[in-house]
Amino acid sequence: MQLYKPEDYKRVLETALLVAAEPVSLAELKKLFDEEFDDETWRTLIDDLRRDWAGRGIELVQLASGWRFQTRPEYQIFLDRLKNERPPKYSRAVMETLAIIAYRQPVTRGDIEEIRGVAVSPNVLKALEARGWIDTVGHRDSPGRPALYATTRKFLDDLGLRSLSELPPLTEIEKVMDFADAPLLSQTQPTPSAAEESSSAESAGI
Amino acid sequence: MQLYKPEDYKRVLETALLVAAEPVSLAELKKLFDEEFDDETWRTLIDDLRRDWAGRGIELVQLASGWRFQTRPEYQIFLDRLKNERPPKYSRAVMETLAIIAYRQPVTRGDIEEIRGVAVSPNVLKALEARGWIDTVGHRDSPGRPALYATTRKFLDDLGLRSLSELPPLTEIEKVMDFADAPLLSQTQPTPSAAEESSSAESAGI
Amino acid sequence: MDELGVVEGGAAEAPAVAAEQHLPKVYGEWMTEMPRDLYIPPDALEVILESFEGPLDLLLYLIRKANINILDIPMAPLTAQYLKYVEAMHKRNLELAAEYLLMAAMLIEIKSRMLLPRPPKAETGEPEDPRAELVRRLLEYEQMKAAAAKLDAWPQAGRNYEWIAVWVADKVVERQPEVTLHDLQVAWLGLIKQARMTEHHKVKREELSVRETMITILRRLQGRGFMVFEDLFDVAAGAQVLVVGFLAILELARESLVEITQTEALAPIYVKVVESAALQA
Repeated sequence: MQLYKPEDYKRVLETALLVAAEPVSLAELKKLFDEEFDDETWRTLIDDLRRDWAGRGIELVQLASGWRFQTRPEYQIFLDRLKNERPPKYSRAVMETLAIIAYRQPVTRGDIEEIRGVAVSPNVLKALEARGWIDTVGHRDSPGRPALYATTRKFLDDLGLRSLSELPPLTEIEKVMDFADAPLLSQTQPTPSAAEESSSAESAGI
Repeated sequence: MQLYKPEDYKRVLETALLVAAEPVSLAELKKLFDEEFDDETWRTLIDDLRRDWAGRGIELVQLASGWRFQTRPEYQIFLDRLKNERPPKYSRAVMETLAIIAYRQPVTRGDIEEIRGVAVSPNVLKALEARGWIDTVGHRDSPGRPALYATTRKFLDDLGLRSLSELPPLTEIEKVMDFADAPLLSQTQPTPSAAEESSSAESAGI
Repeated sequence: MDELGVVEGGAAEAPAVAAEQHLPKVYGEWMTEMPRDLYIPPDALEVILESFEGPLDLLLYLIRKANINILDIPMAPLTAQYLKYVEAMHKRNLELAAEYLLMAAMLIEIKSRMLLPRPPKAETGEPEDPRAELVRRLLEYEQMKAAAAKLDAWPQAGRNYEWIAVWVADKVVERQPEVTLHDLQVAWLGLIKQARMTEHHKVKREELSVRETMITILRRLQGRGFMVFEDLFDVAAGAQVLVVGFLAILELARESLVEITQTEALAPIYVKVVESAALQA
């Protein structure tokens, strides 16, 4: 099949994105055509395609690992009628563990237990690993060399986030002025590391 | 979300079919809406949707188990480029056989075997015939009347050649080979024959 | 000390007092309102107890329920209430994690340290508050608890929307190996090399255009009877093509692939595929 008009290229791009089982990065998309287009042209092509789908049931979104078509939330009530199984509803233990890993990564199981004040059941971490939302990124150089957990790209993708900086912001910790031990409390302020990571990830998009 | 116009229903139907991992039967599709439409209405709705996708990269097809969106074969070549799997490769036997047929046509299987020094598996010739790259152009008038193989027009087309004379000339190949072989050759004996032969071949080209 | 902190702290919106004669006494004083902290219907207690995610969660619940300042926790009533809950959990045979008991011990320890005069901290000159570490942990946990709730409410693929992955009508066109001229060249090169090593296998060099013309002629003769010799040539194509065509026919004849006949001198020359070769065409 020969491609002539911009419309032809858009059709191929659309087809590739409709078919993709994972978000497709721009670098990947560029493999579609023999011709080499600059990023500006690609941006125009993608924007054009995105506009084509305005007001329809699916939309083209940019996620952490690339572009992907997904349904609009308004359509979910209809889609649910055809679904046989729903995604698991996680317990508070799982969600709190996930939140700690997401906002404080990389963390060990000990870190999580320290923050939550209770032991973390292995099933909790297993559930999150099975979902592909967290994985081990290394080991802390301390006794027992505990595993360090971090969230994955899939976690960002599944939540429709392009980077960690798009996580819902943490609620401000109460002002600590009156408190005697102010310096100690300041340790619990949101760590700047999350913001740093995200800004670099952000610039990776087109 | 409220559905009013036929267009609204079509959007939901389209979205549901784009999401479905497997063909969806009409009975299933009917679950989408609270309203009960007769089969005639459904048929109209589906036909309408199918027309919307005419000339695009995916099409709505009816299979034994229901309706499904799937890619059109023409788009396969583009989609293949996004796959990570490596393209299949012909074995050395196939490539050498092809080279012999290309450069020495018409040749019999015996000729190929003589040059390669090993028996040629029937599968090798079958693979090349199936590809439409070689065919039988006659039989040599010798015991057993062996088939004579030659390359086809499709072979030239697929390799982007206008004629066989555009195949890399032997002289060039020899030069490359001599260059690669140089240290080896100087140890044994300088072969003046190669130079003689090649110059005569060169002048005969059209 | 802050013994009455819990009751005082939440006095903002006192419900109308219905009957003063049944008021209970708390810490030696009449209670004028329902305590907000422990006002749980008895049958709901079990459900509530089970829903705590640990001692920090329970403490936060008590503090937030009583609407007290987390930065100035009245340790004695808080500890007392905490212990009541732990006791209730114990009575109902709920699985009581060791952390709850550990926290109880910690609360009692903090409470007792509050009673002692505190030595000023070296750097700041301010006395260190025994509650500092507890408060830090409570605040951090509360922050993560809120974050977990927000994450849970965040739109999620597969729950609030679906991803599209249309079926690929795969293998409709089987993927064929790609062959480039270079591949062909490499294969041929290998053959020549091999032929050189084994001297008796001579790979002869032959002019390709002659070979190609041989094939063309063979194809044209295929399935026909005799063809007039002249018809095999395209005079317009030029002398070189004619020469190659002639060489090709000679070569075909030499290889016994075609038969050339002429009944008498100057009569038309006919070319035909050798019988045996034509059989299978």
